[in-house]
Amino acid sequence: MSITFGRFSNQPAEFGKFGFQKLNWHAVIIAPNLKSISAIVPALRRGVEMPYEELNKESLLWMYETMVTIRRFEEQSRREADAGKLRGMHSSIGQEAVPTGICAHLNEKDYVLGTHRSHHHCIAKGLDINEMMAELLGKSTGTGKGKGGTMHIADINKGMLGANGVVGSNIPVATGVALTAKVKGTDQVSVVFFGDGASSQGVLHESMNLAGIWKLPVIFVCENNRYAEATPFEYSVAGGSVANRADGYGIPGVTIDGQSALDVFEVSKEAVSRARMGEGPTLIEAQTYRYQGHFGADDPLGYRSKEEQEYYMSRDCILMLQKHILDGAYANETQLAAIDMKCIEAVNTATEFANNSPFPDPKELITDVYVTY
Amino acid sequence: MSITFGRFSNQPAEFGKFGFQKLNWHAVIIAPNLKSISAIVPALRRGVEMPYEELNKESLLWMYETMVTIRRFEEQSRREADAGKLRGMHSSIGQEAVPTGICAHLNEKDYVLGTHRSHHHCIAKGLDINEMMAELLGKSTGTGKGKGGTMHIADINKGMLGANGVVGSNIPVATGVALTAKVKGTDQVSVVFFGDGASSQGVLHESMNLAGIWKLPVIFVCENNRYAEATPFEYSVAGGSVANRADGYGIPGVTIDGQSALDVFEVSKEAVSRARMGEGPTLIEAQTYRYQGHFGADDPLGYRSKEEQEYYMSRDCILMLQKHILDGAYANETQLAAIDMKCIEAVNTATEFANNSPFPDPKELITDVYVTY
Amino acid sequence: MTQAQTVRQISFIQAINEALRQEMHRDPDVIVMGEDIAGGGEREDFQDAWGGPMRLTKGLVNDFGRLRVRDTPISEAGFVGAGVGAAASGLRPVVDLMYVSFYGVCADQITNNAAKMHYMFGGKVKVPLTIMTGIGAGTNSAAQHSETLYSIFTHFPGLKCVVPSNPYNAKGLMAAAIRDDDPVIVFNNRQLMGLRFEDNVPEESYTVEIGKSELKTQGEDITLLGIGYTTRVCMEAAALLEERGYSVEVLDLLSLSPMDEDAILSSVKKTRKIVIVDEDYPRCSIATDISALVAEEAFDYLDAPPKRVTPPHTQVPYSRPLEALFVPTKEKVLAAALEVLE
Amino acid sequence: MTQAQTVRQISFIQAINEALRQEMHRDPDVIVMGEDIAGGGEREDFQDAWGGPMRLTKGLVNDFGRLRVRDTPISEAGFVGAGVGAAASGLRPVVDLMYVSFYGVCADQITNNAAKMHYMFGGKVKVPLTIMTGIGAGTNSAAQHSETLYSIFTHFPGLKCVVPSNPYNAKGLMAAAIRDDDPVIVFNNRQLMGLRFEDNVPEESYTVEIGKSELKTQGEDITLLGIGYTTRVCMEAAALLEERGYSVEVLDLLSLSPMDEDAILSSVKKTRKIVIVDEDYPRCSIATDISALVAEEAFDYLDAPPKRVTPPHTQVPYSRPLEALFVPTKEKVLAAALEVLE
Ligand SMILES: Cc1ncc(C[n+]2csc(CCOP(=O)(O)OP(=O)(O)O)c2C)c(N)n1
Ligand SMILES: Cc1ncc(C[n+]2csc(CCOP(=O)(O)OP(=O)(O)O)c2C)c(N)n1
Ligand SMILES: [Mg+2]
Ligand SMILES: [Mg+2]
Repeated sequence: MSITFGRFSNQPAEFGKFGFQKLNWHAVIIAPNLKSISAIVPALRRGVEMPYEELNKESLLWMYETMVTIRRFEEQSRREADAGKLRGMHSSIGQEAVPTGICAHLNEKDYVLGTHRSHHHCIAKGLDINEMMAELLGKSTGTGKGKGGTMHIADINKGMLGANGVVGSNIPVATGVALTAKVKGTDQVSVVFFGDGASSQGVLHESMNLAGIWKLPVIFVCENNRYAEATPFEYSVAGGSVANRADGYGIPGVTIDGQSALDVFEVSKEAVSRARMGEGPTLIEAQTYRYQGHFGADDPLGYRSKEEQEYYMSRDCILMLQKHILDGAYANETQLAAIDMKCIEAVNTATEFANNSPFPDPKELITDVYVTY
Repeated sequence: MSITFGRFSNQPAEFGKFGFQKLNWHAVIIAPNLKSISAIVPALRRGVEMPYEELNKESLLWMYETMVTIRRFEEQSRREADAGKLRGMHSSIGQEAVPTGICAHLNEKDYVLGTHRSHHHCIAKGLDINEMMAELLGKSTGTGKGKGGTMHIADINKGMLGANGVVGSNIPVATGVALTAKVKGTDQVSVVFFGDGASSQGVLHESMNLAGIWKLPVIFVCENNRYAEATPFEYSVAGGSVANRADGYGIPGVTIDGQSALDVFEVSKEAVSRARMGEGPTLIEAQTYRYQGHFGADDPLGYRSKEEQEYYMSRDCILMLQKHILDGAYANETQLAAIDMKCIEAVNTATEFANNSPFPDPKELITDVYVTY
Repeated sequence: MTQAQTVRQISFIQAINEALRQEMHRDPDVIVMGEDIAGGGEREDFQDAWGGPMRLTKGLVNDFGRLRVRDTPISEAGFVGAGVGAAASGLRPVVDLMYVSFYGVCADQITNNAAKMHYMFGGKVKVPLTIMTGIGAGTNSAAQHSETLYSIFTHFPGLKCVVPSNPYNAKGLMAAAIRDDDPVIVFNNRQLMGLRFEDNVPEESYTVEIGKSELKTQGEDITLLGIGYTTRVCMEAAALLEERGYSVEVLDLLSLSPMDEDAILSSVKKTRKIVIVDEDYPRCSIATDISALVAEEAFDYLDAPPKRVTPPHTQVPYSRPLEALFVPTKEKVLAAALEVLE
Repeated sequence: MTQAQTVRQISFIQAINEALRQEMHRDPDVIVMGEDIAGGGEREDFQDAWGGPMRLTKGLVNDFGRLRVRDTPISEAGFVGAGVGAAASGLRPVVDLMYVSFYGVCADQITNNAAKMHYMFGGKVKVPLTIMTGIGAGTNSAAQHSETLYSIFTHFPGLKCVVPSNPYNAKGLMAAAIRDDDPVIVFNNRQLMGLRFEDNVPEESYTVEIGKSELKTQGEDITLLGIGYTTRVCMEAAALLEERGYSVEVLDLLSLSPMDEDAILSSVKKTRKIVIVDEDYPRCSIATDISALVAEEAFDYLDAPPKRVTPPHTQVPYSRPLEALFVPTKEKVLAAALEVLE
């Protein structure tokens, strides 16, 4: 049995209306086989160094800035796509809280691996948005010299081991990254993001099994945004829960409100800490929502109702975090507005940088195929 | 949560000693999501026609004869292999009860799909042992004209859609066979056998998910014989139970004593009936044991103890069934001896048939590659 | 021929859609499955939400229902494998493998099961499975969504491989694939998908024979061999060559396995020169296959060595200027042809 | 050279085992994983129960422990993928893919990830992964356990493919593969596994350069090109040809990607005739690749068309008399060579 967590989630009573199971507020059900998930117990640090540990001003503002940067970056990348400068851009707008809450606990030596929809993972992991935007436009100054593009952004120096265009394909790769940490005896953590659709790929099962028997420091994060292209997860996921499947592998599975950056922060703190301490993998299913179409140009109203969309957008992760910050007086509106402005400027700079950068030299077509050949 | 079943199992108290979880006797724990598995309720027929329905004289003797035929066939095929007439023969000795108890409920229109270790599946499904032995020897009179061999025996007329040498590979194929039944609206059932090792393949997960959302009439039967080659299942199966994994897909999972033909018979009656009635898939984990090495020539004592072997062999499925038959006076020793003799003769006939059959004509090398080309 | 005889022009997508619909009408055993081929799962208010990622299956679910037009989860091994099993037990499934690169998660089902069951089981089991898949670069989709890869399937005995080049043969080959008793993979180039061609596409059902190529133009000086999209490129290059006074024969291969060896050889024996234009990777490919065939079987007829125009041995780049250098173009074909001719 | 200089003869299996052991000693980042490569899971009393399905890894777990010598569950996509991830993050994993046909369940990890990460990420990530896998028919193992398939991996840019033919180069190529910064697949023919050869195999560690072929014999009349097991077949056929008075050059290809094109071309330019002997399926294969190379690049030197000896376009049969017809033999090579020579 997996657990369901939602300390900060301000879900209204009708949360279950559109299919997601109702989360339990302010309570964690500890499953029998979960010896150490106990995210609500604050005394849990066990000496592990993490960039952000507590939900204090510093961490809240870092998350806020990160999420706003993602939002602004994605708005801009959509504009670039609409202007015909790239194709098939999978927008992460709406899902900002998930990687942000998790990456708050990761340092540059930790790894993140992503999917076709990974701009938010990259920004949360600290990648340079100038290089990212340049990559989107296929420029030589991009993270991958323009060779990878929107679906293949990576920066190994920042611990981002790549977005991946094949659904589910990065899950075992992330497991192998965790194996490196184990063999080398470091306390590095490997986090892999994947969608509700990806949960149907066999490699998830194979990787949970492998990570389970080898107790690897990997965190499997399912961003359940309710749809895989035009297919709702209620149709494609037998049994109705991705997190539940962890139980078959003897590993903890948690369902969280992915719109609450705070909940994501708390639960992933625990998962990251478990991983660092050598206690093995965790599966987190974060319930979230993508605002735009699957690849941008498509209209999602073909497969989901306006009412549903409005409902989810009413629980926007940035607005929720903003409210928490203001309510708790961690910052005032002027300060938040300054952050907003900073993010916009950063994205503007990135856009200018990318547009002004040159395309790769033709000879780049055949370089980087091999290290040596 | 999966259920554990063992009405007839005469396991001694130390059954858990070698790693298998202890089975519950004479009791079924009905899991919350199992609406219809209730194998101990005898009133369950719901008008479905099955070859054998009750544990009466007829069904018991059919099972006995089937199991003895398998045993004798396998002893002979080992001799043929030792004589150098074939290589890499995976013996099913010790595991006779599993396919026998299940196939008791199947007719020729139902399908069975197997693995590299499938002689017992084929015999239980009613294949001609002359043709099977000929196939082992690569003769033109074999089930596959000698082209498939020991790992690829099939007879579509008998509903055996093939053994398969790639571990796990037949699981989705069987799911597709069940799809045919669904689309055509027949009451056919598809049964796929696979090992504990195969449970780690992603296709099991994909197929359980698919069968779960489509409610397909497929039965996933894991013959957990404790080893995949030289790797014990306690090492390879995270969480320690294959059956438990069913729960993540919202389908029933049952663990049974695979040495008890009676338990297999009762539980699979229910699973087959569920499938026929359109109630969807079931996962059965049958705990069993292979007596010989993985492919025959290898010595299993490299990876398992003599004590363990002796323990499992002391619970031989044929001896257990024999005892039940004699205790219940369904037949006497003379009658069983007559069956034994009949089986030996049939195997002798098959051996002679196979050895006297011709090898395929050289032109067969390039026929049957396509239907037309 | 009068003005009244209008040509029925439909797009490549419509052509495939029409073939699917007609075959489903014709034979109740034909089913279609794949990711989002209807979309919306089974929710009443969202029937035919997508009509397939490439719109190939648009409208089918309305006509034939969810039993025969099945959205699948993202588990290619699972549902391609299910297609194999369904085919072996009495259906004629059409399975959509969105992009050919995804073969990687289901190759076992295609090459170990679909391709081998008939042989291993002594000819007693048939696998009338059709797989349709999208191929080709040129759409800014990078290394994992732009491959061609038909060469590796042609490598395997037991599989048939066809590559339509226009709406007419797309429709006819799809119908033929579905009716065929062997597993057939239909490779549809994504750059062709939206296009309309001049060809007349009859409304009624028809098949194009698997294993036959089509002579697009007859000529004396050189053979240009195209496959799918590159047939277009060959036609464009032929126009440029004819401007220069050469008489060009363009052969559209259409089927890779079985392959119309006779047509290739007789064209080459006539023109004595060949340029093979292919978008798949260059090593161990259909282009080397044809080059070897020509060299071995028409050696004495050749005035010049066979020549291949293919991408270099590199992954498909994302950046558009680089990607444009990857795909064969009419300029490259022209240059290669001139080299052979001169 | 004195009698005292004894030749160290070890089997192919021992040679690979030695390379693995030496590389693990040399570099703590080298790990080995696969099914039953130690066996016995992690149970104390059953250390090194199996030493690998082919005994390639015998004894390693005792020397290096379970952290670096890892039994895996049967989930090739999972553990080959883990190999990719481990390689990209600082280890040099050697992954055992028992039989090449099982590529089908993990092809995605090999061709979409291992092969492409370096390129897609702009050269900033390296994947020093070694995959070793068993190939070849002739062991009565039927269609799913007897394939060769190196052609389809050679097709993919980003992968390196090597095929040892004797214990000496098996050891040296394995060591080279492990030290290489790109993903390398080592294809070991199962018919060679148990054999000892006359070659001296030095005890100390050495590498055989990836991308280089070896000239086994020099000759003037014809080139026989072999790959792995078929190099043996070529040597046998060469002996038969020499009996008939021909001077034969046997080239052992060793690497398919990169391929030693120069050596092939210079040999052919000298002998003006070539027979390519390959056990992989005939279509879109390394044999067509070489045939095309020779035809295109040495056209003017050839006295006869290049000739291929390969199996027919069929699956591998189980029945021994049929299987014997599948694999190239010295008789078939002889016949082909005589056809070319006469
Ligand atoms: C193996 C594979 N199958 C299919 C696709 C096509 N595809 C790209 S994204 C996508 C949907 C993924 O859904 P999900 O995992 O929920 O992620 P989301 O798009 O919602 O972020 C599909 C089917 C693919 N890229 N890879
Ligand atoms: C995909 C794949 N990987 C590996 C193998 C090699 N292999 C053959 S049988 C076997 C063990 C299978 O174990 P299990 O599933 O428990 O079946 P059992 O042999 O015990 O009947 C392995 C690893 C294979 N045939 N296919
Ligand atoms: Mg999704
Ligand atoms: Mg087993």
